[in-house]
Amino acid sequence: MNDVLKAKDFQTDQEVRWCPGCGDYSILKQVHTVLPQIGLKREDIVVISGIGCSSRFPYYTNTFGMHSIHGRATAIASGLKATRPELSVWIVTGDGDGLSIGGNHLIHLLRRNFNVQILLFNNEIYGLTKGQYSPTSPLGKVAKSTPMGSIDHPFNPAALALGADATFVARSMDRDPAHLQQMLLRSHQHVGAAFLEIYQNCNIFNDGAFEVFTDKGSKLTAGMYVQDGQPLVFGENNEYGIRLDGFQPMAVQLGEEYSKDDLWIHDEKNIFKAQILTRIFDEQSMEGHLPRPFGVFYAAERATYEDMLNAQVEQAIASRGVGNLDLLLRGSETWEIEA
Amino acid sequence: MNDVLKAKDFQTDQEVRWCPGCGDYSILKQVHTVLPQIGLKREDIVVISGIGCSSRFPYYTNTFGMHSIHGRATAIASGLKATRPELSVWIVTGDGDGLSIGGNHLIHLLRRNFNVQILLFNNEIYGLTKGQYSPTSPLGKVAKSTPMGSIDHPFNPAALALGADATFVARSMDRDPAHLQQMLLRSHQHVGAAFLEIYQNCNIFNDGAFEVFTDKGSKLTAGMYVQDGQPLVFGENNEYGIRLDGFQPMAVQLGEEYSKDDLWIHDEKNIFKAQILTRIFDEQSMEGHLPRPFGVFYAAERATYEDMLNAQVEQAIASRGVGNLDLLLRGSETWEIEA
Amino acid sequence: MEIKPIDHVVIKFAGDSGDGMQLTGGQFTNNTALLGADLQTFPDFPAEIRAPAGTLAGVSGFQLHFGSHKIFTPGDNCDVLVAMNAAALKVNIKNLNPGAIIIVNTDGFDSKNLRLAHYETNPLDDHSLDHFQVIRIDVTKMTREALKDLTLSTKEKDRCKNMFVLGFLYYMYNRQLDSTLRFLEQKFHKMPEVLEANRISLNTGYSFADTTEVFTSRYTVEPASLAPGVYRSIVGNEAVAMALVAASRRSGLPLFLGSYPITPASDILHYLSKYKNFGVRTFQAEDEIAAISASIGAAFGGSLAVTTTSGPGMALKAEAMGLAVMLEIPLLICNIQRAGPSTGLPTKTEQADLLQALYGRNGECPMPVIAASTPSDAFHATLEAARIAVEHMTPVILLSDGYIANGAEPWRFPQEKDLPEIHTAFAPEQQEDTVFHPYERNEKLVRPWAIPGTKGLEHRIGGLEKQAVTGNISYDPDNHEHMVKMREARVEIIADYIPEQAIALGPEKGQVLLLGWGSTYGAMQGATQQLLSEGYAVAHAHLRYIKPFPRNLGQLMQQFDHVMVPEINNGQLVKVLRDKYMVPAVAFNKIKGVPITSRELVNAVIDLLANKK
Amino acid sequence: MEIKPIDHVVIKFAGDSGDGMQLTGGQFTNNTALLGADLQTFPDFPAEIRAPAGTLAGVSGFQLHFGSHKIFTPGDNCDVLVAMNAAALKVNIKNLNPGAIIIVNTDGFDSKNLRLAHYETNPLDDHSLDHFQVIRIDVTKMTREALKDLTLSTKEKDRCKNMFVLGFLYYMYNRQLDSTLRFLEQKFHKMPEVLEANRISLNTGYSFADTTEVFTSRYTVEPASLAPGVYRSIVGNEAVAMALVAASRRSGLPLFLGSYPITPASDILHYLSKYKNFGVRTFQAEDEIAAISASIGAAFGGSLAVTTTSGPGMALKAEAMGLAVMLEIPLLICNIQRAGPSTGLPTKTEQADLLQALYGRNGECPMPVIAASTPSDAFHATLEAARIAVEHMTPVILLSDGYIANGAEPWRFPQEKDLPEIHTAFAPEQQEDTVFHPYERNEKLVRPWAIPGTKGLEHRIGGLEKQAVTGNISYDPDNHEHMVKMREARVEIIADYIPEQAIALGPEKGQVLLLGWGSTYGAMQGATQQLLSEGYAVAHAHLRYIKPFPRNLGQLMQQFDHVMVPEINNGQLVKVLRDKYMVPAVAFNKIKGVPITSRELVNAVIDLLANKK
Ligand SMILES: Cc1ncc(C[n+]2csc(CCOP(=O)(O)OP(=O)(O)O)c2C)c(N)n1
Ligand SMILES: Cc1ncc(C[n+]2csc(CCOP(=O)(O)OP(=O)(O)O)c2C)c(N)n1
Ligand code: SF4
Ligand code: SF4
Ligand SMILES: [Mg+2]
Ligand SMILES: [Mg+2]
Repeated sequence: MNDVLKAKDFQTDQEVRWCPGCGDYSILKQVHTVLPQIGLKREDIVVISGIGCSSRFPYYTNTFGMHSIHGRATAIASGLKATRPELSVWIVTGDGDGLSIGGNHLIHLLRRNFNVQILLFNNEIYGLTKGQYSPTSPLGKVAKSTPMGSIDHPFNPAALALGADATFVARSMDRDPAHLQQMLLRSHQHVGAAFLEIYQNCNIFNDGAFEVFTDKGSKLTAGMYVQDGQPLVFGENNEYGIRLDGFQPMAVQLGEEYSKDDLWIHDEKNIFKAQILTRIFDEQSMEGHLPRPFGVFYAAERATYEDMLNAQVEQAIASRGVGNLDLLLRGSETWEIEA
Repeated sequence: MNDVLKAKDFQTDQEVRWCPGCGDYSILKQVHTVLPQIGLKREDIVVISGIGCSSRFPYYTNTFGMHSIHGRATAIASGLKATRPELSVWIVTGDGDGLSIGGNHLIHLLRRNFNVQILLFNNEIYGLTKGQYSPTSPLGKVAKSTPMGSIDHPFNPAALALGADATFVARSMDRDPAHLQQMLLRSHQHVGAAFLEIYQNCNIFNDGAFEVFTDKGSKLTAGMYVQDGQPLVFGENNEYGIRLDGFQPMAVQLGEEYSKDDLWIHDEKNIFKAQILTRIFDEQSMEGHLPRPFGVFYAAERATYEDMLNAQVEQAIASRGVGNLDLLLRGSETWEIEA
Repeated sequence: MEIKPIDHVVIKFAGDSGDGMQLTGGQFTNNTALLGADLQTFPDFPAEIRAPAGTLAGVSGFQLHFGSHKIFTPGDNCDVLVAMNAAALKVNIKNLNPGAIIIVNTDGFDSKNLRLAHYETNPLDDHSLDHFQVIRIDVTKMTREALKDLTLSTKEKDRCKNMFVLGFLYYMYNRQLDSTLRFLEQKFHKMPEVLEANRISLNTGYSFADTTEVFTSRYTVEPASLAPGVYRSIVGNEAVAMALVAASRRSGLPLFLGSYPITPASDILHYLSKYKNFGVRTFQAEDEIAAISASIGAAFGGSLAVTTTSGPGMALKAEAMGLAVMLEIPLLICNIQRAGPSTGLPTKTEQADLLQALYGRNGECPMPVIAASTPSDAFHATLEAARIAVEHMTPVILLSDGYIANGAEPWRFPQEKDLPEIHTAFAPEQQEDTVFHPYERNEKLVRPWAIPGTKGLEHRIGGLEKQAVTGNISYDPDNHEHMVKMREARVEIIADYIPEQAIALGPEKGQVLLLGWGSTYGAMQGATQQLLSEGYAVAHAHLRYIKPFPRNLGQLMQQFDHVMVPEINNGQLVKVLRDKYMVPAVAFNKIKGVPITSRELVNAVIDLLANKK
Repeated sequence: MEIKPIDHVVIKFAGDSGDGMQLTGGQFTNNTALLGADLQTFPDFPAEIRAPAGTLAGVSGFQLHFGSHKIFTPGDNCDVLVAMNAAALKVNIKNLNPGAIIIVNTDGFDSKNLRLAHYETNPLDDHSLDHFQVIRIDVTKMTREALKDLTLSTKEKDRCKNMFVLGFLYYMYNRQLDSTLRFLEQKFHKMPEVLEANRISLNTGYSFADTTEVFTSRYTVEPASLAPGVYRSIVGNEAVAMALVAASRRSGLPLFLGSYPITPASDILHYLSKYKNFGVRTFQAEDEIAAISASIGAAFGGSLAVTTTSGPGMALKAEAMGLAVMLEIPLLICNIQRAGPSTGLPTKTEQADLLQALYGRNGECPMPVIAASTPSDAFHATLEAARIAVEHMTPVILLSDGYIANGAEPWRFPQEKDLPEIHTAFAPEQQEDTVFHPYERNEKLVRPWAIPGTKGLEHRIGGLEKQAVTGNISYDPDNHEHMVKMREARVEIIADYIPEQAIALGPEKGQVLLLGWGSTYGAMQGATQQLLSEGYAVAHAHLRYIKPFPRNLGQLMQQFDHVMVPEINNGQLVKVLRDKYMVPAVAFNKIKGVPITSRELVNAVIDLLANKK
């Protein structure tokens, strides 16, 4: 019976071929843990990926899957979801796959709001092609193709997604299984396109890119977990918080001067606040930087593309009847040649 | 002498082949008016376009020009600007060319911040291919390929540009020559990628799409011209204004309850405010909708790609000397075979 | 007045984009079809949406060829030209037969019009038209006069000029006005005054022709001996769209179209977007890559998936087409060719994407290629392409072109029940403990179509090389060679499931075989007919299947002393034939964005035989 | 101990990805080169970045072929295999010559390793290796033992295993250690203990070989009679990168590379990004379309513009390549081919993009195609491709492949002053009142390169069909045909500016001409040499110019009874030859992602002659 599916039921017989220590393993594990919880049958789930280390994901997940071509997973998923809305479609992509070559399909999928989950494994590097910088690599990044440091201002993926009118934008990371599971579930629950950026460590070509957010010592001050309806707090004992000075978010110490009541209360439904929240994106080396937020930044309701598409089909049938091919072939004007 | 160039010096001998009444004529005229004012020689200006009605622009402008392929003008301009930073590069694109097929190159150009001008002629339709809806067409738009109305949630181009970390975002329209000229000048003055969306009437396939903003009767209440450092006011006699209620922009009547001092003061440098401003994007048919803003929404300084690229080249030469080809060919290890 | 029966005639309606020539031509065509004449039409749009009035670039034309025998093409040159202005005359004069009738609207020859058409002197006055029969009418003036009692604006009245001309031609060709009156009633039933104006103009044109003295005789064309049955007029793009719906019905698969607009393919998207009550889902993607990718997704999900485009868009789809080849899923890629390279001449026709279709992908990436040859054949070719895609689990390329897409001909349309069935079978559910092998093949070398949602068939596929049978990734060298050859064999075996190549016209053996594909069909038929009548042993064979070729093709060519391959390109099919069959086939090429004419072919064949003697 | 001179030997170093086999092979190669032997190498990377240790997928290999005569390939089969673990043995055993020496690290054959390599029984014990000479060494243990006094971690010590093996081989082949000691010093001068560990391991391996009794003799290879001069080792991708810099220097044009990473082309981007002090500007674009588009922009601006990619990326560039053809601007498109179709086998080699290069674009879209045949030839071919691009104002496709890209050979590198000059001339300034005609042509049919910033040359070009001379948009049918033929003629005329096709080896007339292109060069040379020595009248000709072909190619083929075309694809060049010259050339194809071997070719030729008799 399906209701007793376990994480291991989602494993395949294929050898997992990521580098030992790669953050992809943890993400795979959390997805395998979450899939049984969403209560769907294996055959009703489809994982579609592009090309990249991350994009090998489908081979390791015992559902339907397609390891497609570089950057096009989003477009392929759109066609599948448009025609098979009842399937649960998960897109797995990388920062190169999803934001470099596949950037356009991503933003178009977001505005169209297909009801899919987009897991963007952001390791700030091209893993599979052995270490070129990516559209999320920080300025100055020394990588294979940038021996003097990258000069490309990086994308802020969450801000870009909001700019493209995404209805759900969240961020998590490989090294926080519980949070990641929660975010995966939330992504699945969202009706519409769920954009989930997952920080993922590439220990071969970009080791430690997110160390400040995952390292025990620094994670609680470098990062900040946001929750709907709750004030923005961070620090080992939640001793700091974020306050808005006008529109400017500022870190404050709780205690004498400020209390939780002075803090910014997170509101997932507020696009204006979400736009500011995603802009808390300081270089971690910067003096006085703000903590990087994790969690659901924005979640809004909007009709999905496939629902509207299918409604039009139904409406057309309702108003004009199921198409009659003979009438169509006949057209509006005919004449007869007699024998 | 070049300092006496006139608008007509920028006309070419080619017959202009837009439909009579097309908004493209006015934009062409304003560009021809502005070009002499920027004080550059004709040969130092390059206009690069993609494909679409709007993209015929280069043929009508007596500078260097390239009418390229669909969606790629931004990418072509990037290569030109990277190698010839001294040229003034103007990109002309449409809502289909720039936001549909060319969306990815556009957002990447914006984040990289090449010092170019992007004039996006938004007519909310595919003109050249005779009337399909575009990524900016409103939901429900009945067009050639959407007989039952479009189901694609449209892009908000200014919001998308900000999401892509554009350094300059502005909006103008074909029917307001003075404003358009001013925006063209500002776009040119901006050092970095200037994204200028221009509402343009396609009188053949989408006539009147922006009528409320251009029609004498409605323009001053449906639209709002923003200016740096000034309060947001609108109405025939500037009798209304925009106030921020928390993060929520609201229209108010000036007079008894509110004065100009209560209003939102526009600040081009504030990304948070700009993000809200670009979100004032209500359907004009909506009850109580806010006026559509025009003007410069955001203008920030950030190093341009070409400057950083050329700095690296210079630095490499400074630190390693001009490359010695013989040494390069020789490599690090050689051996000799004696005669 | 005498009524002269004529065998066939080519009429060109030409005027400014705003003059309504497409509508006029269409009405005259319908009227002709109802008489039972055979016909072919071809519209000739300006590249610009609305070029400024009066310019050469703004001329819009509609050519009609009809007759009492089989008509193969819209006609090489014209017997009658309607020229609404000077530019229309200028553009078309070089395609007139000697002695042709030119009906001119004299109002379109004022000094401004002459200047815009780059005429130095007025051709109506300078004797340059002396070899033609010129009928001058001030259509504008007469229309305005006829409508003077109506309250419409002058602009609105002027829009009725075309009806005046149509009435005039109806008289000339001894026609009834009913079909057009019915059409006007339908079109303008909500605008009674406009309806009235059009009616009056039509009648005025007719009566004017009757009372004026320009004619010595009227003309009539006998019905052609077409096969009995009910006919309609069909343009190629509509035929493709309907065939896709038919394929969906005959296969039981829902139709999905992922497309990005591009001339001259866009109309297929437009038609299909109207067929939602047939369960058709159209998706206007952000570009061609997304369009084909979405179609791949839909095909994976079990739809009859299609993507439509033209040359430049086809180029963009190349990488994804490779994925479809690896995935071995059914997918139809329709390329409505236009003149290239690059943006080229987007509104003109060409057949220059054949080699792209065959070879334009990385690696060894074979795919069946099917070509439509006429507007009505586009229906059958498309249906066949869909059949092959589904029954052989393969992406298939359908080639049409601008000439077929916009050209029209009478069509004895089929009935649903007479259309071939397309056999579809999704792989059935499986027990959890059985291992499913997505790349196990049947006797056709076809793998199962295992769609998501089917229990026990969970599997993962992709663009990496796959192990035979299991479909798992494989880097094994021998397996790779096996799979490369298997993909080729999969396509080649289709030759067992298609008809042998037939001779369309002419003997089975002889001097010259005209071997072609695509929209040269009509010209080749015409030329062959003429050459046969002149005693040459010439035959015409036309390929619907270009990959794989029919099994007997090599043999068939060997029955002729010469093989000539006419193409609207610089020689593409001919390359493939020469390579594959080592036959010294010769090319006949015309690369002018316009169709090859029968006359050109007749001359080419006569030259060939003269030189070879 | 006796020192046996040997003629040539093939050694394969194989181990886990982490075992440092590439470095070991590279060191042995350098050492061999310094002795003056000729050699060829080929690395064989796993497809995964770091497949789990011990797995078959994780095996990394480096093959070296060296000898005292001219060496053409990295060797068909191996004489010596170093297998650091069971998987390395499993993967390579089928490519060993009978009686080959296998040096195994016994520690790599524990039960876990055996399981991961899918061995049921231990091949070291089950007599399956009885036909080989197996030398068993517990390298891990001996290395650890030798380093026991150092404070490094075990992991760090284990990393020195490869030096132990290298020392062992140095002894076996009677070598000096100096070159590697120098290398270690350079590499680890900041980590003295690591340096020490490596030194000790190297020496220990050497002494162990000296003291152990496994050898009956040591081997030595005499220097090959290579042309005198200074040599270096060169891999194909570096050769391409350096040639681009050289072309930039010899043309006086700044180099611009627009590229998107893709295996096996990425290294060219990596190399060039390091050459900034040569004024090289590299741009890692968002995708392949942006990469070529940026290059088009740079070319328009007057740079020597290049884009590099592999098959799938090439497919994506097709549309923009068409634009470049229309614009008639210099542009170099380098396709480092890999095994397809689709994603295929990204780390394996293939020559299957030739037809894509020739025909993979919409419309009639001709472009010169140049092919590199060896790592060092990649330098000269690239320089020549750049020359043609600039001097003929045309996009040019350069084809290389994974085998050339990563393979190495000794190279008597040229000096800058001896390289050909590339003649560049930008159109000069013009008076404002003179009309500039961007499509006026010189005797080479070449239009002027008129770059922005030049007074009086303002002009507009694009992808629409252009009027001859003026470059204005033209819809004229005759002009279109003229321009289509002109674009073809522009490419064909290049045949006047390239050398005639020469025979690389063998007689000018004979039984069989082996005609090839690309990376089959070495195998073809080797096969021809052997066949000649066996008395066959066989010759080898290798094409650098595939579009246009050299003028004398047809004639040259006619001097032979048979033409055989070996290709690592399903038959592509052979198609073009058969079509163009009507020669019944036969194909020899291998599509296994690996090179063709000399032996296979020898057999194929002998078979051909036997069957034809
Ligand atoms: C069309 C095409 N271009 C380029 C490549 C090469 N390529 C494969 S994956 C990749 C980028 C991988 O980066 P990312 O998406 O961040 O994935 P990661 O490996 O880091 O998980 C590239 C450039 C390709 N396979 N196809
Ligand atoms: C690769 C490619 N795909 C499609 C087309 C067809 N096409 C030309 S312009 C255009 C869209 C035009 O819309 P827009 O950019 O909004 O320009 P407008 O005509 O409205 O000014 C399309 C789809 C093309 N020329 N090339
Ligand atoms: S290269 Fe990086 S991202 Fe790829 S598998 Fe290895 S560690 Fe993971
Ligand atoms: S179709 Fe529309 S956008 Fe194009 S030229 Fe005509 S009016 Fe302008
Ligand atoms: Mg990545
Ligand atoms: Mg538009």
